[in-house]
Amino acid sequence: MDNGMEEAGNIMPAAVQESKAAYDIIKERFGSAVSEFDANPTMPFFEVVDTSKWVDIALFMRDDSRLKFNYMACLSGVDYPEQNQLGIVCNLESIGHHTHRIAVKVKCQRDGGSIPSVSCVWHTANWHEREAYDMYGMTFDGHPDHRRILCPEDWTGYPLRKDYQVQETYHGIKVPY
Amino acid sequence: MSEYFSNIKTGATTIATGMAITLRHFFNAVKRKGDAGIDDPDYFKQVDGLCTLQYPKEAVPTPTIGRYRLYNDIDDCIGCCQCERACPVECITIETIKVTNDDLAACGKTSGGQQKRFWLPVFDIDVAKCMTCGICVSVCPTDCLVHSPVADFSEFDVRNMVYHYGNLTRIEAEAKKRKLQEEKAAKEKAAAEAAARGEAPAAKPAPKPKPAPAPKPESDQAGE
Amino acid sequence: MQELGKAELNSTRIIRQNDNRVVIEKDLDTEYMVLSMGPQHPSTHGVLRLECITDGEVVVEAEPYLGYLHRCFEKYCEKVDYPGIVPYTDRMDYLAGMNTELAYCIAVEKLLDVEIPRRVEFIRVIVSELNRIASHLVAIGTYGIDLGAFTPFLFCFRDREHILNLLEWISGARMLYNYIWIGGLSYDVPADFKKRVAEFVTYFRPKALELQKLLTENEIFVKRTKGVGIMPAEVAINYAWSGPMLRGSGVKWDLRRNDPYSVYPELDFEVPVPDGRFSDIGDSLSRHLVRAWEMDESLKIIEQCLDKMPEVEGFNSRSAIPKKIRPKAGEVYGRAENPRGEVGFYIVSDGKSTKPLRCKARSSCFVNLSAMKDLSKGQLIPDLVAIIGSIDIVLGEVDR
Amino acid sequence: MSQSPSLNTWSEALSGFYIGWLPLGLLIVAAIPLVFIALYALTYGVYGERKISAFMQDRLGPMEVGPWGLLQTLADILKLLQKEDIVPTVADKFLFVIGPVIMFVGSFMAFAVLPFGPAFIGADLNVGLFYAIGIVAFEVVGILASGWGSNNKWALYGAIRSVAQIVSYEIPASIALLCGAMMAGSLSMQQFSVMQAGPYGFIHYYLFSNPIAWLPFIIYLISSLAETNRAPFDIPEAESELVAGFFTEYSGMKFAMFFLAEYGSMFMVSAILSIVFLGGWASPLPNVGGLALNDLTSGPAWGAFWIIMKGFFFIFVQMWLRWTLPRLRVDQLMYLCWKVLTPFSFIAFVLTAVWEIYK
Repeated sequence: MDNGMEEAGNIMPAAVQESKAAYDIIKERFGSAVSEFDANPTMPFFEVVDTSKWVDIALFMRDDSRLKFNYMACLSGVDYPEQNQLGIVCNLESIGHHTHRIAVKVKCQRDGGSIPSVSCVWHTANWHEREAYDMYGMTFDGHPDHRRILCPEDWTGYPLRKDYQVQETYHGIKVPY
Repeated sequence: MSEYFSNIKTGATTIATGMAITLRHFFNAVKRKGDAGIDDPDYFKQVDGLCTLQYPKEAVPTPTIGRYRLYNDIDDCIGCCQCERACPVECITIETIKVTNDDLAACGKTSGGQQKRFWLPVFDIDVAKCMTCGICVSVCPTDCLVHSPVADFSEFDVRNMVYHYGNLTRIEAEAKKRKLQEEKAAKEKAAAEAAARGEAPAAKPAPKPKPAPAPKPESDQAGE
Repeated sequence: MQELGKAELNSTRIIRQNDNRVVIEKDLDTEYMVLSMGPQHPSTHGVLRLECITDGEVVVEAEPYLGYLHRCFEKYCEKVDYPGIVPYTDRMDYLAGMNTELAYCIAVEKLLDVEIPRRVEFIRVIVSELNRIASHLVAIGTYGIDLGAFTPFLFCFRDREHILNLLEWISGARMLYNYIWIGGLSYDVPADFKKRVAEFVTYFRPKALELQKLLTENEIFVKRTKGVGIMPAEVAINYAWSGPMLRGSGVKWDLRRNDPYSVYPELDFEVPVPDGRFSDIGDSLSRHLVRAWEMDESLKIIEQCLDKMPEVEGFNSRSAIPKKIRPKAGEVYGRAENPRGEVGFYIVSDGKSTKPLRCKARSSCFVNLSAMKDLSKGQLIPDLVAIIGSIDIVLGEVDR
Repeated sequence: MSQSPSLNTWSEALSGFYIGWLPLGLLIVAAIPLVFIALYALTYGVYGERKISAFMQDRLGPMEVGPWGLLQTLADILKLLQKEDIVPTVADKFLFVIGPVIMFVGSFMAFAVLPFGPAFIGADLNVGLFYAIGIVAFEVVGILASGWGSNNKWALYGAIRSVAQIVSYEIPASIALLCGAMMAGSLSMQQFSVMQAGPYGFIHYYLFSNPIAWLPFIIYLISSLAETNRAPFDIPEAESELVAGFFTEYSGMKFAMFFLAEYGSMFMVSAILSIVFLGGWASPLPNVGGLALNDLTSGPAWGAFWIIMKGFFFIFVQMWLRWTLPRLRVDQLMYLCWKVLTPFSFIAFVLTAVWEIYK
C-alpha cells in the first residue's frame, strides 16, 4: 500500500489483494469457521464465525510460514446494539516476513458473552482485552489477568456500551459532571 | 584487566568532557538570550547564555495568531449559535430572542452590513472550560468570535472566568420576550403560515431553565 | 551432601554433609516487601503506579496500575463530531500533539477519500517532525533526570522551547495545537517560517552534539543503561512494541517506511537501529540511542521538506476540507508513527452521522508499557526506574 | 605541639576567658564554627548552589527575593520555620527526632579540629585527623535512626543504602588521608598546614611537592563525595528512585537540620582535603624576587581567608560534579569503592611510604 488514502477509491488495491491471499489460506484451513472476506478498501477484514476456533485461528495466523501475522497492531472492542452483540476487531500484520495485513472480527452475545482470549498468542492482547472487558463487559476465556484496567475495579457498568447509563454516585462522589 | 583500566579511562575522560561542557555554560552565564519573539529575525542569534525570562516582567511575545482568551464582539454577532453547537466542551451558552420587526433598526447591523435578527440576552463563555481548540472561531460566519493572544487571564474566583457578552439586561430581555409573544399572538390570529413560526417561542423556553444560575450574571452585570 | 528435611516456615534445612555430620542450616528470615511506586513518585512520569514486590533492592514483580489519568477519550469521540475530536487527540499524547493529530486525520481521510494539497502534506511532515524532536527531547531529558543528571534535562527543555515557539507561531498554541485538520490545516504557515525552521536546524545540530557528549557518552550513564531491561526482538514484536522501542530491539520497522503515508516516500532518511557497537541490542541504552539518532533523521527530513515544499501564491490551507464531514459507512484503521511508536485510530462510521460510531485509539505507550511486568522481573529498583524512563511513557496517552 | 609562636594564640586566649565560673571564651570558641556553618550554608551553600546550578543549566536561579534573589535563602528559612513539624503517628518518635540532631551534631563536632587560620582552632588535638575521620562516620547513626524511625519504605531503603555506602567509603578515604599523614608525620591538623607553609607558596603543598600525592588526593575527593551523599553518589536520597531517601518524612526545621548537616559536612570534607593536600591556611602565593607576596598574605586573618577559600573551591567542585553527572547504581557504587578506590588507595599508600623513606 503505497498511499492508502489515494488508492482507496480503486476497485481492489494491491493491499486488499494481499489480504485476500492471506484470507484464502485461512479459509482453506478452517473452512466454515470463518466468514466471507470483506474486501473494502479501507480495512479488509473477515469474521470468525465459530468463536471457539478463534485461538486456533490466531495460532495458525501467527505461526504459519505463509501468514506470519506476528504483530497485533490493535484490538478494539465494538458494540453492535442492533445485532445484540459485542465484538472485537484485531488489526494484524507481519513484521519482517510479509507485507500483508488483515483485520479479524470476533463477536459474542451482548449479555454474558465470552470470547476466547488470545493473550497467549500475542502478549499485547493481554491489556487490549482487559481494556475491551473494562469498556464493553465481554469476558475473555483463559485470560491470565482478567481485571478492569482503566476504570476502578468497583466501577459499575461498561462505559462504551451504547446503552450505558452512568452511575449516580461513586463512593459518595457525584459522578455526572 | 585491560577492560578494567579502559573503563576507568573512559570514565575519567567522559566525566571530564561533561564537566568542561557545564563549566563552559557556567562562564557563558554573563550572556542572556533576551525576549525576542519567534517572528523576530534575531530570534536564533544568541545561542549561548541564560535563557530564563522572568515572566511578568519579561515575556516572549505571543504571536498574533495566538489562540488563548476567547473574545466575542457582540456588536457583530448575529446569534446564529453555530459556535455553541460546534464547541466540543460546551463552554458557550447562548440565548436568543427573535427581533420583532419594529425593533430591527434598534438591533442594528453588523460591521459587514448584515441585519441582526436576534437579541442576545445571554452570550456566556466559560473560559475556564474552554480548551482553546479554535473550532468555534472557524465556524463563526461574521468573524466576531476570536481567540485573542492574551494568554494570562487568571482569576481568584472561578466564577469570574465566565465572561458575559450578552447585549440585553435581564429586564430588557423580559420586555423583548413579551413583545415578541404579543406580536406572535397577533400574527397567529392572522395567517396560517405564522403557525409554523409560532412554534419557535414555544420551543424557546425549553432550553431556558438550563442556565440555572441566571441571577448571577445579572448581579455581575450590575456590579459592572 | 544430602538434604534430609526442610521446614517451610523459616526455611530451615537439615543437611547431612559428606563427612556424615548433620548440620541444621537456617536462612535469615527474609520477607518480601510490597512497595507502592507511584502514582506520586518522581520517576513514574505522571500518574503511573507500580506495585513492586521487592526482595531487598531486587524487584521480584512489578504490576502496573493505570487509569489515574483516564479521561474517557473514546466515550467523548462518540459525542463529538469528526473535526471536534482533533483537539482531543492533542490531549492524548500531549508531548506530540501534531503526530497524533496526523494519525487521526489520516484515518478519517482514508474514510473520506479526499485529495490533500501537496503543500499541506509538506507542512504536516515538517510540523510532525519538529514535534517529534520536541518529544524526543523531553524523553531524553527526563531520562537524564531518572538517572540523576539534571543539567541535560534543562538543556533539552531550552531547545524544546524553540520548537514550541515555532509551533505556536503557526498554530496559535504551544502544546495542544489543533493544527492539522481533516483535509487540511487550520492556517498556512507564516512567510518567514521556512527561514526560521532552517535557522533552528542549524542551531540545533551543535546542541544535539553537546547533549550527546554530556549525557549519552557519559560513562556513568552508559553503565546505568547498558544491558538493563533487555527485550529480544521476537518478544518485542509479540508485545506489539513499536517506534523507538521496537527499533531499540533491532527491528527495522518504521511506519514512515513500512506503511508510508503523507510525503514520506519521497524523503530520504534512515531508520536507525542499534548495531550492538554501543549497546546491547534491546537494552535501555539502545532505546535511548535510537531516540537520539532519530532526532538527527528528523532534522534531515525537515531540511528536505523545506527544499521540496511548493510555494503557492494565495494558498488556502483549508481548501480541501470538506464542508460537512460525514464519511460513508465503513471502518478504517489509520495510523502514523508517533515519537513513541505506532498511534492508530480504529474508526467506525455509520454513514449517516457526523459523529463516529466508534473511535478507538491504539496508543503506543499503552502497548509499550504492557511489557513492563516482564521487563521488570529481577531488576534492581534503580534499574526499574531506568526501564520506565526508557519506555518513555506519556500517561495522557496510556490512560487516554 | 605549638611550634610557631603565633599558632593557636587567638583560640587559647579566648578559652582562657572566664566570667566568674562561666567559661564564656570556650563557648565563643564553640559558637564560631556554628555561626560559620549557619552563615555559609545560608549564603554559599544554598544560595550559591542554586545560582551555580542555574548558571550551569542556562537558567537565572532565584531572582525575586531581594536583589538577584540574595534574600531567597532567608525567605526559605522563614518558610521552613513556619511549617508544621510533622511526626508521623507510626514513626518511632525518639529515633525520628534524634536522627537529624545526631546528623547535625556529627558534622558540627568535626569543626572542633578544623584550623581557621594559624591562630584559631577549636581543639588542637594531636589526633585531629583521626578524630575528624571518626566523627564523620558518626553521621551514619543519625541517618540510620531517621531512616528506620520514619517507618517509611523509601526512608528505610535510603538509610540502608547510606549506611552501606558511608561505611564502605570510609576505607579508601581513611587510607588516602593516611598517605597525607605519612607525608606530614603527624595527625595534628595544625601541623599539616605548618608543614606545607613556606616562602614559595603552593610549591610547598603536598599535592605539588610530592609526585604521588595526586593519587590519594583524587581518591579522597571521590570518597568524600560519597561520604557526604553528594551526587553522583547521592543514592541514599536518590530523588528519582527513593523520592527523598531517608528524609522523606521530614518537614520544617528537622528537614532544615539535614540540610545544615549536609552543607556542614561538605565544608568539612573540603577543608580536610585542602588541609591535608593543599596546605590549609598556608598562602598559595610565592615570594617572587623582591615581591614578598607570601609573607604579605600570611597571618591569622589571611589564614582564615585561605582555608575558607580553599574549602569553598572544593565545594564548588562538588556542586560542579553534581550538576554534571548522572547517579551511580548501588552495585556500581560498591564496585567503585571496593574494586577501584580501595586497591588504588593501597597502591598510593605503599608508594607514599616508599617515597617518604627514599626521598
